[in-house]
Amino acid sequence: SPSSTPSTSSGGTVEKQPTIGVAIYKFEDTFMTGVRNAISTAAQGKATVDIVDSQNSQPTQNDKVDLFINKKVNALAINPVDLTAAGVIIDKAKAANTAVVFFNREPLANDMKKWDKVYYVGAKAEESGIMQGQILVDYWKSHPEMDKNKDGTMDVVILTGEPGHQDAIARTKYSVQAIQDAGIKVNILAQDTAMWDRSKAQDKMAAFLGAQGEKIEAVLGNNDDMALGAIEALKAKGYFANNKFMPVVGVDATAPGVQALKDGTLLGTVLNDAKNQGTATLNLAVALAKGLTPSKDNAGYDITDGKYVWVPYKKILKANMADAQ
Amino acid sequence: MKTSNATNVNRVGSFFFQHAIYFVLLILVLGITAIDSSFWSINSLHDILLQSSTRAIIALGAAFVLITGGVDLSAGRMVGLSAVLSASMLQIQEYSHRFYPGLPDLPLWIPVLIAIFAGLLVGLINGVIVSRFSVPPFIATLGTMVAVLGLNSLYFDMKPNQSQPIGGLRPDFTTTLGSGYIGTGAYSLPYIVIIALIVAALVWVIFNKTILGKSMYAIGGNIQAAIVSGINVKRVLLYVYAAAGALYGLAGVMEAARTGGATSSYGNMYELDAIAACVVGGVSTAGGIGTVPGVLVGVLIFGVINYGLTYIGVSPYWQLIIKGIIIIAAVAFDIRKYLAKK
Amino acid sequence: MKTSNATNVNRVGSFFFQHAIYFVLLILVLGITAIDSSFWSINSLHDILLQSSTRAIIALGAAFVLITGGVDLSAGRMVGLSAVLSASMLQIQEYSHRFYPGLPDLPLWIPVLIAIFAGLLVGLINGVIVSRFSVPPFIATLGTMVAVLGLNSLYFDMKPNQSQPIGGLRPDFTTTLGSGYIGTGAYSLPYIVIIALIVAALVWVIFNKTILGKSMYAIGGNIQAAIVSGINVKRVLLYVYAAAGALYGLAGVMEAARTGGATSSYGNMYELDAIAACVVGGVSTAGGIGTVPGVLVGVLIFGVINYGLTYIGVSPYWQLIIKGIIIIAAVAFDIRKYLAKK
Amino acid sequence: MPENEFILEMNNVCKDFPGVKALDNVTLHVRPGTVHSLMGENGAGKSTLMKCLFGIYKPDAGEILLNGQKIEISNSRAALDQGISMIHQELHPVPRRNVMENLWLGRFPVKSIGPIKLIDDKRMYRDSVALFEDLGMDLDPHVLVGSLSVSKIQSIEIAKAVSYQAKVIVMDEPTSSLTGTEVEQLFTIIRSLKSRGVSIIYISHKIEEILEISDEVTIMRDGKRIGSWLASELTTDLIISKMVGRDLTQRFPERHTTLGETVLKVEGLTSPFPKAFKDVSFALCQGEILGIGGLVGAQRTELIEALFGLRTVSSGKIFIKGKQVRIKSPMDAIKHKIALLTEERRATGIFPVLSIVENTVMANMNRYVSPYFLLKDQPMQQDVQQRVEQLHIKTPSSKTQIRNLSGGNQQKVLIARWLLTEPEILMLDEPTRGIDVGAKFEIYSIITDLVKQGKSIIMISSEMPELIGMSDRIMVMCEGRLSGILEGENRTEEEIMHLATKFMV
Ligand SMILES: Nc1ncnc2c1ncn2[C@@H]1O[C@H](COP(=O)(O)OP(=O)(O)OP(=O)(O)O)[C@@H](O)[C@H]1O
Ligand SMILES: Nc1ncnc2c1ncn2[C@@H]1O[C@H](COP(=O)(O)OP(=O)(O)OP(=O)(O)O)[C@@H](O)[C@H]1O
Ligand SMILES: OC[C@H]1O[C@@H](O)[C@H](O)[C@@H](O)[C@H]1O
Ligand SMILES: [Mg+2]
Ligand SMILES: [Mg+2]
Repeated sequence: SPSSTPSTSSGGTVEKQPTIGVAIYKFEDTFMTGVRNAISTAAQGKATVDIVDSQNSQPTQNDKVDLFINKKVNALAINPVDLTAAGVIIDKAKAANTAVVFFNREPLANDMKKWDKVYYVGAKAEESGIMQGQILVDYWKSHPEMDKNKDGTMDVVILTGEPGHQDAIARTKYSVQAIQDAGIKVNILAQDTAMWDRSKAQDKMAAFLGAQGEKIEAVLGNNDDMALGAIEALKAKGYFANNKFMPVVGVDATAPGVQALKDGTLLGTVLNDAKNQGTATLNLAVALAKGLTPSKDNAGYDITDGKYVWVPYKKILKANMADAQ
Repeated sequence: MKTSNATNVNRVGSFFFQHAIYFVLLILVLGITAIDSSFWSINSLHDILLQSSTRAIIALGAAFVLITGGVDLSAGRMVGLSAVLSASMLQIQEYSHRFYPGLPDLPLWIPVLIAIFAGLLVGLINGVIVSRFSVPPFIATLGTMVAVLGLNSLYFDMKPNQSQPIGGLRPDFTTTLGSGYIGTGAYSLPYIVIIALIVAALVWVIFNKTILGKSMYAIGGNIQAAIVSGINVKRVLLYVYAAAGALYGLAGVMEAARTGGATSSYGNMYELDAIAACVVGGVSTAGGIGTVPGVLVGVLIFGVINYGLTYIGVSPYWQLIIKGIIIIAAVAFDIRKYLAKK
Repeated sequence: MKTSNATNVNRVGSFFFQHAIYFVLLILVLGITAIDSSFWSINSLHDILLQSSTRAIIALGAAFVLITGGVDLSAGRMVGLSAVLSASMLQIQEYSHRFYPGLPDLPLWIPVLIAIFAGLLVGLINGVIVSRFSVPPFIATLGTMVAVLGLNSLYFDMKPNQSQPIGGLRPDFTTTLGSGYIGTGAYSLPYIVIIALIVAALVWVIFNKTILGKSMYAIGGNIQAAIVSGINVKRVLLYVYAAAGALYGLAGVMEAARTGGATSSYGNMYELDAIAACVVGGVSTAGGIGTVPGVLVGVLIFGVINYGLTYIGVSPYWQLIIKGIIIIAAVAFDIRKYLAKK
Repeated sequence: MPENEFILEMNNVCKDFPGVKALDNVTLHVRPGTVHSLMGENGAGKSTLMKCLFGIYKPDAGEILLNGQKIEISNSRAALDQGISMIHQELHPVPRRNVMENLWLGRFPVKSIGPIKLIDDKRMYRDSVALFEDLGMDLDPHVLVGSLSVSKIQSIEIAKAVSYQAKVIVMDEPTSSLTGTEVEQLFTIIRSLKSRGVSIIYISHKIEEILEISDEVTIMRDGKRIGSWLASELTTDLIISKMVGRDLTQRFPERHTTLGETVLKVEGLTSPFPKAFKDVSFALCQGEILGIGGLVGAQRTELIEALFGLRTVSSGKIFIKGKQVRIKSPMDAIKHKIALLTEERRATGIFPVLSIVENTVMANMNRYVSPYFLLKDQPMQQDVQQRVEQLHIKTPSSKTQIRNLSGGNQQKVLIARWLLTEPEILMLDEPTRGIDVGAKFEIYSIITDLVKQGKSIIMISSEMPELIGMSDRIMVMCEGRLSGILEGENRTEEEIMHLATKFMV
């Protein structure tokens, strides 16, 4: 899009609240809703936020970015649908001289280097997978009966998110790797996508149970919804009653997930810290909108390598359930 | 001699084409069993029936509309709406993130009826748009599909819930409409299968033994002739879309109960599965043709595909490809019986 | 006096109904401008045109099929397929995660043509299924929709890519078919708008000035008439689905260029948008009716809704509700002109 | 090449449909430059035979020779290419396209721009105008076909079939919806085609027409060929007895009218549309048959559709048995015991994919509702079976889809539908169009029986002998207005024609 003149008019004498254009990759996403709510909360009294839904479509997100630029927002906060698309968005932002904070999905390093007014706030996707794996490793070590067939190999089934989704890929890969890294062999009995969806996960798990039956020793869900669907299918086959247990792990620490921890059905989950991701994103964007260079002082978070704010994941078990609320 | 032989061959062929979908189902089951013989078990049957129950109810709703020559794209989103509605009113008191923090325990049937009623209401709106404003069903229901998602999202996003998945559902709810069953072990029959069977029986009666049913087939067969025959086309369409809506509503409630939770994205794209099941089961997208047993077999075919392919461990991508091919092949076979003999 | 007045009123009314969608478009633009006057600008027009270009191409593809009385659900997944195909062959050499690590820089047109050809091929398959096996278009294209996603996912999941989004696209590609334009500033015309206009002109010629086009309308209007008039219905349908496929293929390439990347989920659900735009633009889902200008206006209406509602800051959930209502209302108005006066 | 005795020979053609032997060893030999008529009752297999010739059906057995050469006709294109064209019994217009596009469908004229072939609109227009002029038809090539009357659409089909320059033209009931003058026009066309050596296969139920235009006649019954005769050897009675298999002594059943009180009174009925009916007043007595005559376009159909609640009226009153009623929909009309057999069987009559049973009970389901709101199948089947027998509906079973019946039998099912509602006032719009003589007599008998039972009939017909033979009074319309009511002795064809053109300028 051809450059419009940089917005100088709003500077002036009166301190006007800056406008931040925020694009979420998909409103229906539970976790991103948490981030979105955190952004709105953090913006109170500081900035006007214009939050839009990219409907899980990168082209749509690009359209929204064009619109923000046309509306002359003071900074952009973008949760990319595809991390590779960041390059084009940075080009657009640069042409309009509007700073951009990416969050939740990390653009490639090359793209981040394209311009100095580009920042990133997020968690390291692989971390969540690693933590899921570690939860199972700990349980394996403290509960030898988990190795039902005593072959020293963990026989797992995995319910993956949408095919091609970065979180799904990272979680699948790194959870298995973390278990192996702890010296435990992993045998994947079955793996299938349940599209992040609770009801699909329930159906898939029923089929896994039909085919694998007692061979299954653990269930890895790429998120809590699917872990909970698996738990329902397990319940139908008599699990979680009469001392019949199955270790199931998820990610997100959603409210129903935490309830399941409390009930003793979900073994563990990983908290993706929505509140801090949202707040950090907004703070950085506000600083940039005011023409400042973000720092611990004006944004409240440590900046790594001059461009990154890392918000850590957290393992959640029944014991530290309260941390997730 | 020769003629009689030829006729026999013909008769076998004709019998085959008349019952093509049953053969498709049989071949699928046998094929999967050939790959993994453990598939052939009461347990698999049980699981498949269980997974097909809500789908059958949605497909029967879709069949109502298809038989009148319409199509209903809003089905999935209505399922989502009623799942969220019922779940939001049926949480245990101890749950930390209740949708309505102060709400006392309601009698089970109240939220269930509200949710079904919501489906019925949206269905009625569809019916009004189609029958009073003459908007083609594809567009009318595309519009409500989009609008219902918006509405449901607004509701789901209300404070204090703010789009968090609704969990902590009451055990009486999840049992009655979800995991409960009568009988024991392999010989148990889940409540939701029973519900689906009752619904199917009722729908069969409506389709075959009521004026409403006959009128539906008439409208789908030739709407002008239906008008001339004194059929109250507008009212029939209203009833049809409302009935379909109520069925989606019921299915949504059952999905919430079965999975023990709900989000606004529940039911997404179920309409396509439902329509596919109907058409595979011999319902014509042009209207006027379709039977309840056909729809049920259509649903079962998809049940077997989904369960069976996962059972034998086909990769998800290949599952998609195989599913696509089976949809087409099943209908290509089945359609033979309608093709005007040339 | 009185009669002549009445006739005038009638004439105004009839003119209004004949051009209802243009008024819908106008009212939308004026309404949004009334709420935020800054919307009324060359920049907004520019953005809306830009955003409508690929959609227009997809909608024109959908129109081919709709006019013959069919429907094409596979459009979106074909867009995804060709986006991934073209992107996978058009990465810069320095990119760290190349899809084909060793691949030299190909002339731009080779991957572009391969991607368009892939769309054409899938379209041909649709055409064969519909015309040779008499599978209803809804089911035929539902099948390919599912299967194409499976295929695309398999390709996208190949080593070393393993379902990583494809990025690092060559600047010549992203410029020519993406961000490039002629002219300067507000008076620039992006290449993709020009491409869309050329495509629209070509499609207009096909629809109105070729045997293929006229035959399409005849098939959609009364297939029996087409058959007894000696039209090769099967061949026409083959061409139609293939042409539609090629257009989706082109649109997929443009989406990749425009966003500078691609994943297998590109294009998801675009078919519904495209069909909605067509129908809002006066194309009949029953076949036989539809014009290129109508389709373009339909696309623009959605362009204005999507852009305008976001522009004036309507919340996404309310946007869904409003969008649903506008879809229905626009068609309810437009349909008046066809309703037989009795 | 020596001229063959027969331009077309169809030998031993057989065709089975599920449950029906539609063609059983049928042979048809047509001489060049002649009109060869095909006659037979409804369902005799005439259309099926022609569809085999035109590549719509594939015969199960038999051969087709054109000019002595055996030919294969796998589809309509092949038939057209071999020089065979056809006017179909069921019209096949593309309503949303204009006249000339319908006319040249499948063979549009093109002009080449380099390698690209574009349609030559100008030539298409010129050719259309020339063709219509040649055939003496008054049609605008640019008008949408959907806005035309059935008779105009029929004319287009005729023009189209003629324009293929075919050697054999099949005409399957071409006159069923033409006016008298249009029929004369068609005959002129046929004669000139003959003189150019073209052969016509002509199907009609109108015996006068057959005798007037044919050189030879082949008669079929129950899928079999009964025989072929020179037209000059045949008489009406002979044809009827060959067709029906027995003698039919009268064309119209005997009856003695006893008129009762007035059941229907219409006062000043006017349509809101300027070209439609205006200020129509008439009365109908119990036990009366009121014929409505007029030219096509006289708004007769519109008038009775308005009485049936299918069209709006802007002013006027309707009284039934002295009480004013409002009829806003067919439901209201049926409640007042009015029935309407519509003119266009396919568009507004049959439910093609539904069974004969369903088609028959559709207007009258209330009658079969049990106390539990469920429909009772048994009485439904029985009633339908009874009607099937009473009306001699030719079908393998009452569960057959109606679309598989011949045109005439479909019409009988529709009559059965309305009889089942036990109407007091039965309105029939061209009730015998496309009906064979035998069945016509049956329908006339049904009508006479009904009036005997004290019912009243309104009958639109374009066949003047039928109007005169059946009606007690004949009401004639012209351009939407009532131009006169004929009673007693002055009911002559001349008088009807006179009134039918009364307001024309
Ligand atoms: N497609 C079909 N499927 C099954 N039966 C058919 C089909 N077409 C025709 N028939 C049957 O074949 C027989 C002959 O029908 P056909 O239409 O040739 O009669 P016809 O002599 O043209 O009668 P009409 O004068 O009423 O037009 C009828 O019994 C009819 O029911
Ligand atoms: N002036 C006209 N020009 C063209 N079409 C007309 C005209 N008047 C009526 N029509 C159309 O012609 C058709 C036949 O008209 P209408 O039904 O009134 O004639 P009718 O007297 O009932 O003739 P029929 O003997 O065919 O029943 C209708 O569809 C009507 O819309
Ligand atoms: O894209 C949707 C997914 O996004 C993930 O980040 C999240 O953990 C999942 O629960 C699911 O919401
Ligand atoms: Mg016939
Ligand atoms: Mg008429």
